[in-house]
Amino acid sequence: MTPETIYGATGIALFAIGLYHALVLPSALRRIVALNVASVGAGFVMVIAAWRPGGGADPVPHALVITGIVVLVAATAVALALVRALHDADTTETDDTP
Amino acid sequence: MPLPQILIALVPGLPLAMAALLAFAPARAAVRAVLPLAALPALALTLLPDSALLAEPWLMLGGQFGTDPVGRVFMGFSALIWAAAGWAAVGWMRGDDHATGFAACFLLAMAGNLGMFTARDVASLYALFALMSFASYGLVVHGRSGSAFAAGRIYIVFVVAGELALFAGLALMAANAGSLMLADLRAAPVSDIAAGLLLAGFAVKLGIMPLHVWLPPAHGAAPVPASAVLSGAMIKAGLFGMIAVMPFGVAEMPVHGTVLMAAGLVTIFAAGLGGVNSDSPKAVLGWSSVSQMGLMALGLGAALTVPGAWALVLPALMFQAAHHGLAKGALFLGTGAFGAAAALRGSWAALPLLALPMAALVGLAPLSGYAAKEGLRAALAAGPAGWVPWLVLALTLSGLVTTLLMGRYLLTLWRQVPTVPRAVVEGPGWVALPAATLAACGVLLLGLWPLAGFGPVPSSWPKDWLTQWPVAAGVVLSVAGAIWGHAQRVGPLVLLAQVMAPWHAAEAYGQHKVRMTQRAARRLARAIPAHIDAVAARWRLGQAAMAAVLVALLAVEAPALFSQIAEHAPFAAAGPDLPQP
Amino acid sequence: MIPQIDLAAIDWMLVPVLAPLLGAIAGFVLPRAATAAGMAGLGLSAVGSAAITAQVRTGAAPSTAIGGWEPPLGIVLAADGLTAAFLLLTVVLTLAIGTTRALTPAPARGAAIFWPLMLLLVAGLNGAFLSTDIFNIYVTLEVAALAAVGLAVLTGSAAALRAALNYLLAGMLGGVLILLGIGLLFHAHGRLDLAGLAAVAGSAPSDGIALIAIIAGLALKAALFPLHAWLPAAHSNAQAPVSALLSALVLKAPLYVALRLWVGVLDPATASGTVLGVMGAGAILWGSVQALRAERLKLLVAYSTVAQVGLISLAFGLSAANPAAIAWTGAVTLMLAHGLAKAAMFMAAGRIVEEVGHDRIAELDRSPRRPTLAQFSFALAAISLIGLPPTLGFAGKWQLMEGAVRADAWIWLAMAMAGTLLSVGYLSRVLVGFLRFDRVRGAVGEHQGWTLADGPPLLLAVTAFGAGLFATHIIALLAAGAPLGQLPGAMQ
Amino acid sequence: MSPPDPYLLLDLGLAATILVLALAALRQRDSFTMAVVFILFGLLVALAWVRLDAPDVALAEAAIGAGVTGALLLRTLRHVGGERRDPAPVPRVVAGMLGLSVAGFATLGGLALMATPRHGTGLIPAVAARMDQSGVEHPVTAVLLNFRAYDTLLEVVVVLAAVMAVWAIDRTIDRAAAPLPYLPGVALRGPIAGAYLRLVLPALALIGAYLVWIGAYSPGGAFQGGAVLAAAGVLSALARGGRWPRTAATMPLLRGSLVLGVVVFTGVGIWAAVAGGGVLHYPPAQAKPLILLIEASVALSIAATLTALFLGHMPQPAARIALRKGTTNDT
Repeated sequence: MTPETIYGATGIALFAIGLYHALVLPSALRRIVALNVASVGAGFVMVIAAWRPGGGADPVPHALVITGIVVLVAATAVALALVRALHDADTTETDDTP
Repeated sequence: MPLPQILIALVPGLPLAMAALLAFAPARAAVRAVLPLAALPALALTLLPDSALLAEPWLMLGGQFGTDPVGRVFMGFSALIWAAAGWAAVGWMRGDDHATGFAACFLLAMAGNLGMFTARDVASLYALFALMSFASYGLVVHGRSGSAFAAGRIYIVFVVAGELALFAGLALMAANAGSLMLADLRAAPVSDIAAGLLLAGFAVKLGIMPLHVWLPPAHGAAPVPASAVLSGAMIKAGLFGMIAVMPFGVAEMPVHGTVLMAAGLVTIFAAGLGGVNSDSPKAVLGWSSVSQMGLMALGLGAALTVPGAWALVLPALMFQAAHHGLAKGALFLGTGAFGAAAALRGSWAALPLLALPMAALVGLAPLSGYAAKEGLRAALAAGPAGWVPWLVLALTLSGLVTTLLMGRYLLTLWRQVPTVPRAVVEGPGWVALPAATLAACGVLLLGLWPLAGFGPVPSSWPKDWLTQWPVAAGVVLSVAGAIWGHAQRVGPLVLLAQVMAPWHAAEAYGQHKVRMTQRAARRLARAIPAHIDAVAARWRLGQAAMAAVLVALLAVEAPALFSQIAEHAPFAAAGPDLPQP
Repeated sequence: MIPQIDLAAIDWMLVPVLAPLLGAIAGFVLPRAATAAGMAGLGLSAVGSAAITAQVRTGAAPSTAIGGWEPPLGIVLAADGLTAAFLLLTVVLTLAIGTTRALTPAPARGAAIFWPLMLLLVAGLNGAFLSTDIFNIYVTLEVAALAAVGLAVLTGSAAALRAALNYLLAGMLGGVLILLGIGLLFHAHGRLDLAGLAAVAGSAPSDGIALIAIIAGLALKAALFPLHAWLPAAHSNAQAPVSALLSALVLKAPLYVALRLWVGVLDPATASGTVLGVMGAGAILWGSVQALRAERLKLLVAYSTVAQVGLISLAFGLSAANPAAIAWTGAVTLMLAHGLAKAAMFMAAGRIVEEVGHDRIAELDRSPRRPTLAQFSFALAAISLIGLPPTLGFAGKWQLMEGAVRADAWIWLAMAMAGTLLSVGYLSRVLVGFLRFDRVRGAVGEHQGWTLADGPPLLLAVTAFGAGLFATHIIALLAAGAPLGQLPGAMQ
Repeated sequence: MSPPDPYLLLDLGLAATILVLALAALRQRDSFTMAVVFILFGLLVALAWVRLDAPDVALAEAAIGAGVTGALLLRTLRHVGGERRDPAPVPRVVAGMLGLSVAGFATLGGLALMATPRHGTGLIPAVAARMDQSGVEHPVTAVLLNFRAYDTLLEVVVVLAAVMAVWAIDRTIDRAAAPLPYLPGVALRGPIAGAYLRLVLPALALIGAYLVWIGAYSPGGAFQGGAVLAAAGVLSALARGGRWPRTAATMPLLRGSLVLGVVVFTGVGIWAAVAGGGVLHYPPAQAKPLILLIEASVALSIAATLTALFLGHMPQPAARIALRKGTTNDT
């Protein structure tokens, strides 16, 4: 057993946990969190792809993971803004605004 | 570009250009006034002896156009009918609110019909054929009445089904032949499915039973000039299509041939029954067209069964097509003339105009119809041995059927005078003159036929006048039927009611059943998707689908995956690592 | 002294990406000049796309290693006939949609933000079409996805917000799946360039899982049945030009990427094609049935997109039956035809809603107002969608059929036929309403409501209708210079 | 065989904790706890990545994946006051099916990953061979800003697209009736908060700038530094009750700082093309200053965009805000 197998399995497991919960959880907010978890799982796969036992990791996958993190935070921000806007829209709908 | 090629481009090009001009309001009146001129390039091309080739590799899938003797014969009589009908349409549509729409559909259908005779490749043939079929929908529903829309609905259903069959059949043949050229298609072996699809697709246009359902209502509903081209020119396009793509005279397809001959036999007589039961003069003419197309089916079927007979059958069929087109076109236009004459209180005045094409249709010697039948009789004699007596008998009896139909036509004409627009009542020449021209061309056909290059005219002078017996019998039967029917109407109504009661009961029961079935089908069609929708929402189609897709992809990929995993032995050591820098 | 500029030596490859990007920034910083900046960006990117197409047509295979770094380390942009075709489609559609937007009086909400978002969308799509690096493709797809979500909410209704949230979540899920696939591919092969991956893909055990993840992700982004649940609401609740963009263009990017991976990179013999084909067949049936039931015009058009995406993905099923025989050019031609026709339909539908005041199909024939030009555009586009000759849809269907026949794939052929028949059915529901006048209350105003904004949809519809006449040119373009291998089954 | 790793137990424990935290975050009933557990999860993942020799990624995950995402989550929870659940949950059968298929996918995926030998060299030699031409000493920065600079440019574009999308969403809300966009109740006001801010803001700015600068030599860089700067931006915005500065004059300046990174990045790229090298092909001699210029401007933009994403609404001229606060149902 090596760190590679441990964290490789962790990555795949995180991805599966995230994927499952992104599909079944009842609230949009939690689905967004679940997608973030799944994306961390994918990040693990790339990080172990870069890892070398003796040190001197491959910098390219690291750059890819950083890009992936930034892309996902952007998408998350938009999704959360939609959640807030929907909340506001529903609140105004229940009020007696014309 | 030499003249023939310019003409080839103009055959569909001129009508299309004129149709496009209709989009500009100032040009509309002018274009509508010169409607018949659109058929002139085709007429001119008929007279040019050489087959010219116009290749347009940029067009669709590589279009090629040219003329050959067969195409020129079809183009000749079709262009004549289009020109005459266009002439009539100029008068007929004066003051009509939807005249521009009619002219546009008329020109588009003309472009498709005349253009397809020059097509040398599958895509062009199919495209032009489809253009003709779909544009004709506008002609059928021109009246905007309930019955016109009903006829249009049936028409469009059959057209779409036919087009699908054709599309599939043509794609199959083209793939088999490895080429899009019609000449290669005819030479290549053809699969049974492809042949079946093609025959069915073109038979829809020909109106061979049981694919005839759309034809009588459509021909009955369309305005007179449109009926003339529908019945005179356009249904022949189905015949041309079969000749153009099927390997007649090369391949032997006994099954298809037998089916065609059987369908033809049924068509000839069943269409007669349908026509005799029909109440509108134009629908009766439509039924008569169906019956006559049964003859075509006999010839085509015989040639499919015995390829050697094709050399005789082809000219006979073309002659029959030309003769029928001219005569039927004249009769439809004559129907309009009859209406005009009746409105002017002189129904009898139109009879001489109708007499000539009627006589030609029933096969009275020495007119073109007799010659056509003799030619077909000689050709059928070369057909499959077991079938020949039946074919010849059917051919002979078809004269009787046609005569009866013509009698029924006159009767309904008298009872139900067709309504014509004011413009035609004021100027009956608008329909009478084109009708007379077509009738005269029918007579001239006998003289002009040798020029087509398919041998001499079949004998038009009977050796034995007794061969005319079906016509005589038909006349007698028609007159007797008319008298008897009249007597029935004024006579013992109770008896009639009793005789007819089971029929009426059966009919009412059938109608009720059909209505119930339709309603149930409609309810089901609405309920089932709604139910599925509800279930899908309850079971979260979106989420469940992800599982389904994952499972399906996993199931497909699993065998390879497992074998690869086994090969690499799980928990294998990592690949060669990079030495420390 | 005028500096000498050698036009042929200009590297055009990044122009279709950077020009809309700069246009978006200019429009964002100066909201008052958003329209001008937007049209300028689109125009410049059109010039770049045209130049690339010209290079492809001459047989050159233009490619640029960005920053001078060659693969496997660097990112290479390359163009072949397939790329050029999609660049041109983007140019035609965005120019038409942009012109419509510029010609119509600005709507109350989101007028200024429309342009930067649309231009970012264009930059993302062009980037995806040009890229040959799988991770770079992922990033470009995300740019397009976020911009598309921003556009989809511009109507401001709660329904649009809800639809946009579902759209975004589906897109994020698809993106995460693709990211996992990329990670697995890099882990096994240590590279990201498509050409390099093509040589080694399929040799490692994890490639199968990577393939599944990437295909599932792309299918989700392309709304392939049964993963289409987000599409109808998102497309039907957006503003008309946005619906046109989403349906005609944005969906094509994942399909394009799938095609690239399928033909060039992954093993096309894999039986996964059957799964995609079955999904396509399901899409045709389900989308058509829903379109037959839809009560709103825009919803009908949106469901027809589901069905048409299914028709396109039937090609994957065909490739499973006989990979050598399938005519991919047919599938690509269908994608182009659908893009043109669907954009025209959505914009025409938008005009109809504007004039008639509602889009209930059952009551369209009661309206005394008849926006004739928009109806005409809709009808022409419908004819192309059905695939009657001589439209581009016909040319595509014909080639697809030929591929099906050569592959002896009778079931798929029958499915495509059924799709055609069903499309006649649901489109005729609308077209018949245009032709009927007997239920109108009051006088019919046939020629009301012609505006300049009717022009672009009409132009698109006429293009979709008439482009079939020049199908040989399109097929020749698709067969031109191919860095990732020529599309198999291309007809010469 | 390599000798047994002394850290193996730590690895196992860390992996197990990460999985438990992920599950706990997703299945936690209370929304606020969920957000906190998620942030904790992100920090532990960062720890694991440090263990896997990926300090840059760990820094990015801690600052952005845990920090920014967590802040966004908390800010959203504050706004909506708890989660809204779908009225009908996914049926158990469907959830079970999904669980089985995802589990199957994960099992096969895990097996396949174990069975696949990692690619021997990856791109390590390719990067090492070109480091001397890259202009920086740190390989990850060299990849991000030189070898794959195009990816990074598009990544900055993604963040910009997110701001535009968020503003488009903000435009759709009818503010006359909706709750005010800012965050009442978390305002950092009063003398103590003021003194705290005066102390913290410069420190944060300094740390951010240092992270950007150090990126050229060792872990750190534009994104991590930008995230720290964003923290400063958010704090100063909270001091105003979660609003943009009121002066309308900030509008063009603000938009300018949002796009600065893309503009400078693209500008340098095009300049390189005009100078003859090709797009984003820096001349080796000027590579280092150019990369630093890009990093600085990207960091500023990232800080501005992340702040904008956190605030989630467009800056409005002061007059309009005052009007809105005064009368709720005007016009």
